[in-house]
Amino acid sequence: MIGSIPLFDVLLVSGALFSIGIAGALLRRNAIQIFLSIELMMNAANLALLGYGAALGTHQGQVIVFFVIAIAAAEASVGLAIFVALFRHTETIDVNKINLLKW
Amino acid sequence: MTAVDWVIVVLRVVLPALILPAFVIPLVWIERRVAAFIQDRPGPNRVGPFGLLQSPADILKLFMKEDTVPASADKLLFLLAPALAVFAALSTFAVIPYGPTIEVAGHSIPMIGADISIGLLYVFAITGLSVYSIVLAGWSSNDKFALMGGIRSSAQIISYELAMTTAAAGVVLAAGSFRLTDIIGMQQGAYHLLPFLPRWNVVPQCFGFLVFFISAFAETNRLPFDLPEAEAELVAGYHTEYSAMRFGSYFLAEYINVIVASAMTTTLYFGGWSLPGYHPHGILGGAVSLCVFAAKTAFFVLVFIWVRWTLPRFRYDQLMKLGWKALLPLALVNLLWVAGLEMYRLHR
Amino acid sequence: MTSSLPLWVLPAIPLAGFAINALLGTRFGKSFVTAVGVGAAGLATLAAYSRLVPFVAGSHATVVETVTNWMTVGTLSIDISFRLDPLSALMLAFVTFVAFLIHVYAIGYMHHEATDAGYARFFAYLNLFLFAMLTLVLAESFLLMFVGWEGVGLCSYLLIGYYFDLEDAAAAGRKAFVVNRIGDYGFLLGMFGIFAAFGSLNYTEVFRKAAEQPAQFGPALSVICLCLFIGAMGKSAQVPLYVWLPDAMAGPTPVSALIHAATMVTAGVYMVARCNVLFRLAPEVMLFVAGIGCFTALFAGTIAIAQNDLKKVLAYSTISQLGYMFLACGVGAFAVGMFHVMTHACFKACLFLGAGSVMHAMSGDLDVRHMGGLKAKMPITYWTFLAATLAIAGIPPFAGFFSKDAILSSSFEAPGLGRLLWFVGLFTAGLTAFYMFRIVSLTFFGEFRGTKEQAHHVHESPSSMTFPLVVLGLLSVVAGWIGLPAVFGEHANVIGPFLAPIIAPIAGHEAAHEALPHATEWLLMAVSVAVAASGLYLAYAWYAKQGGRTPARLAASYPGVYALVADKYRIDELYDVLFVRPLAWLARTLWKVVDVLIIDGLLNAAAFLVELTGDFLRFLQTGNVRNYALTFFLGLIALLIFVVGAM
Amino acid sequence: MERLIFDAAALLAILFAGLMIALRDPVKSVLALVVSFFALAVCYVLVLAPFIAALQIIVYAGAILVLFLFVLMLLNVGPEKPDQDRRPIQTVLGSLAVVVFAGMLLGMLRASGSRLPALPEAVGVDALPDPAAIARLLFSDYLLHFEAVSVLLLTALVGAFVLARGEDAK
Repeated sequence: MIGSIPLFDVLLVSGALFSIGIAGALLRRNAIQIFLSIELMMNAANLALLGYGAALGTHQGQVIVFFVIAIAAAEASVGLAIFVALFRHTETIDVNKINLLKW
Repeated sequence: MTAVDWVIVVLRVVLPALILPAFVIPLVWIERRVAAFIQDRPGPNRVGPFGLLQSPADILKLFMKEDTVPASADKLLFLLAPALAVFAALSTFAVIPYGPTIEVAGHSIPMIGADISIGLLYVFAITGLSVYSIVLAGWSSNDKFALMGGIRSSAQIISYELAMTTAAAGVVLAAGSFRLTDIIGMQQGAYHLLPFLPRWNVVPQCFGFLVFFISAFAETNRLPFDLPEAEAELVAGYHTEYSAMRFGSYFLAEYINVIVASAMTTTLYFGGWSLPGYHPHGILGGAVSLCVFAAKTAFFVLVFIWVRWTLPRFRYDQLMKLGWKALLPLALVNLLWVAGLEMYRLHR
Repeated sequence: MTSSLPLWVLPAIPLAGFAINALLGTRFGKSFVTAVGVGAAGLATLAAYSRLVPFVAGSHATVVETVTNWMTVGTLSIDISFRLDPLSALMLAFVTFVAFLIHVYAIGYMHHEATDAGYARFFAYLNLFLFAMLTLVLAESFLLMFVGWEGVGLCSYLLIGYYFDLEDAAAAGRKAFVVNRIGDYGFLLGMFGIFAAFGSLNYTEVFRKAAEQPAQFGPALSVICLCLFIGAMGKSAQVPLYVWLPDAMAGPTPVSALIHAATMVTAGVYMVARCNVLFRLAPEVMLFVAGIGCFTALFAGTIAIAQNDLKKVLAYSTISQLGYMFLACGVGAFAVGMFHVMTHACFKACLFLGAGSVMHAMSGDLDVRHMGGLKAKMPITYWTFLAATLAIAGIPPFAGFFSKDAILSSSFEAPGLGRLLWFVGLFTAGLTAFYMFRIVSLTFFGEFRGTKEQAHHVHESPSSMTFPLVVLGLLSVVAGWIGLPAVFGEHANVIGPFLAPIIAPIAGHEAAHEALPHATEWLLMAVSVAVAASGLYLAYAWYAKQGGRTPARLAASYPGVYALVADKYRIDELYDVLFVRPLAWLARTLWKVVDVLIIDGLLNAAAFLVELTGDFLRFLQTGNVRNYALTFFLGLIALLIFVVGAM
Repeated sequence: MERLIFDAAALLAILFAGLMIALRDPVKSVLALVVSFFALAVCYVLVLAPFIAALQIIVYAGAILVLFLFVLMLLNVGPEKPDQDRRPIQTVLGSLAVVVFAGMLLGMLRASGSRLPALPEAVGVDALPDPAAIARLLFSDYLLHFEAVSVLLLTALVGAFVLARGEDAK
């Protein structure tokens, strides 16, 4: 049997995942891991959207998540291409070392 | 839910998972015999009658061999990868219907693991996961051949998944559902214009079928697309470092994948368990349907074997070219064609 | 209602001609340009007459044809609509005809134009002018008239500056444009006033309201009329806005004939006549109009006496004649004014074309002191020029006599200052005869005074130039016969009754008009003929017989007066000191102080401030993405706290 | 039982998400995220979004994260090494901010906990919602968005190609 989860639980999980994602994005130095953290944050948001959608009895939440996933795919492809290009130049993806664009 | 219901559910789900690996044993024997026949030699014929016991003997051997783990390998992942391969291969079968819903002693038993609304998507999702087992095997071995095999494999699977999904989208479009029972349901009967033809999807979507079937070869890493384990270039590809039953797991997974791919082809394009003009009833009907399904699947498994021992291996760039420049466009054309047919059907 | 040509076609034809010549003219050579340009003018003329003939033969009822709605803004709704009534019919008749003749004339005159591009440009402008003029004449609303009004101004500017590589011509074009702007400003203000007062810009509605309730608008009407008249002063070159017209002679002669003599400059008179209902309700403005007209006539006439440039003399004479027309309007004789507009168009166009013919023969030289004795070499030019001169001088039975006499007798009848105006007008008529015959004598009689090459070169003009001359010369003789004075019989005057409907009756302003006794009228005619004849004789005697000794002696004995008149009373210099220099000084000051010092200074100061701030703030840009992410997230938290706190 | 499955899956997701940010080796980080996403997909099914769950696995686990792995293997990026450039302010401030944020989220959730609606009644496995309803929404109300996303994907495709091709491959 499927369903009848309290929305509170769903949002709690979503919030926890989002916080973890933020922690990763702020504290990691590896660009790939920062990127992964951002993906995680998106998924946390997706979970919340799905939870609300189910609670409100509409499909709109799923539609939004559908778009989020599509956009995440586009973002990932371009982002990774950037990393590849960056790595070719600097031989590193440590964001602490990539700071050419400053004053 | 009564105890009987629970038993039925367990049987529905567990039986295929248990039987499927068992089928691999004769399958290996068949493959070797067929290969020998094609190459005009006897093949395994010493162990047991017609060499039938050759495969069990091999498996026994694999179980008893030393299980080595390379010193520089990533232990956890190295051990995890083959298990993942078998898991992915087995769990695909959960949504494939192998017979109609039959009525037995007041219980309605659908002959399918789980009839879910996103059946086809589930299959693709699990197939997608199988790429991890290969990539992980390649990476965790810490071996250049294994790594190259893994990378090749991930590129190949991602590329062909696209063509495969697009081809299958034609079926989804025609059926209006991801549910595999619906897809079989729409293939009952015959065409209005061509009453001698069963209403199988292969008729209007022969190109879609072609693309799907060819992509299935690539997805299962079978010849002529077995580049991830091309022995002339990469020793044994991603499973170079594996031995004993871990190697056997990949072996097992490959054959299960062949069966699953054949079953999927049957379901999507050849009406699954259904036989034109036959309406199954009761236990007998279920058994007949199951046999029909097994026969159709077996046919495609044989085609897999036949192709493997007939065609040479592609070069890597040829493989990519075929996937992106021939199959994907063909699948798109097929999709457009099906869309046109549906429009026609709706407006008639 | 027969399916006659819609009115909008009339301006559309030359517009199409303009478009074709402007876009394609340079590509297909002169013969193509000629065919399109002259063809468009000819077609427009034919189209105009196809409407005019049934109109004149018929009931003369006003026709208003609406093409489409132009704009609707609040209560202001303007249609693109055209109007055919006796007034616009009269204008239409001679505008199209004269324009066509001058197009024909221009074929020969512009033939030596060096480049195809210049030739095409010339004919394109001429067609554009015709379009604008027809729009002006046929418009049913003040706004549409303003479109034509500005259009003719633009074409005037473009054509005066046709030889734009000459400093003089370019400057003259600018001057014409700027001076006209002053007038146009007046017209615009007048238009605003009309909209404010009547809530509409359509003739029909405005004039109806004004005629029905004259008392309601009172002093506002005076202001409106004054503004409108300022517009007319600019366009029709009245004192003090006349200065551009003599300079405008820098343009090609057909342009001078068409735009600066026959048609455009009379637009002011047309407009005043069109608004006669409004003007008649503002008697003080009427007096002003008459005064300005009369003064301009005299003033320009005196200048003309001392000029040696053939076209300049004609230009001042045009200003002078325009003064006559305003005089007529000012004393309430709008029909007479329009009559003079028409006759003037014929003989002044003829004079200009004749001058162009002479100029053509003299290789571009226009100084009458270099001419003389051209009568024998250019017979057609001579005879037509003479006919037009007699017409402008007011010798019966030539066209100018009837219209000018009508103006003089109208002013004689007028109450108040009428007699004074009559006297000044009479004196000016004498002046006109004198200076016109002066140039005839200097040009055509006596010995040739130019160089050998010129003497050798002098020849009659080609037929494309002489044909319009002959036609206009004939018209200079007969055009006046449609407006014979009452003494020739009850129905001798055709033009007066024809134009009568446009002088709409005004409630409470019954025209208590008594015709002059026939004897008085005869007397007036005799006086004016005598004055004109004496002017003629004096000029002939002094310049043709004596060879200019007496005038030279007079000039020598009063050098100051002569120099003042010859220098056109130094009005240009006066304007320069009064307006141009202060304005230039103001502009330069604004540029140096306000623009460079204040505005640019503020801008630079702001930029410097930004740069300074940036110099400090840029250290926030560490180049480290993680810092940015942290900052962003801290901001998010702050926002969250703010939102939650608000809830 | 569904509560049990949800709690287990959620716990797994959170656990492996934490692992993802804790691991120094990016490859293992990606794998931890795969597990986390897989567990999340189970959660999606339990909040009645099986279609999205399948998408989650096909697109995220099956494509995006494979792409990550692929890039990592291609670049052969090793584990993160301890850095001399420690940047303590960034670390401390960041940790603090995360704690504050998580606390605020928790507070807000608890404050509105009683007013949150419950998800609809449980359904059987065979009666999961049909994705056709989503398709109908996508191709009617959200058609423009759908097309825009298509164009975005195409643009990303070209962009990724151009970026990754490098200068030498002209």
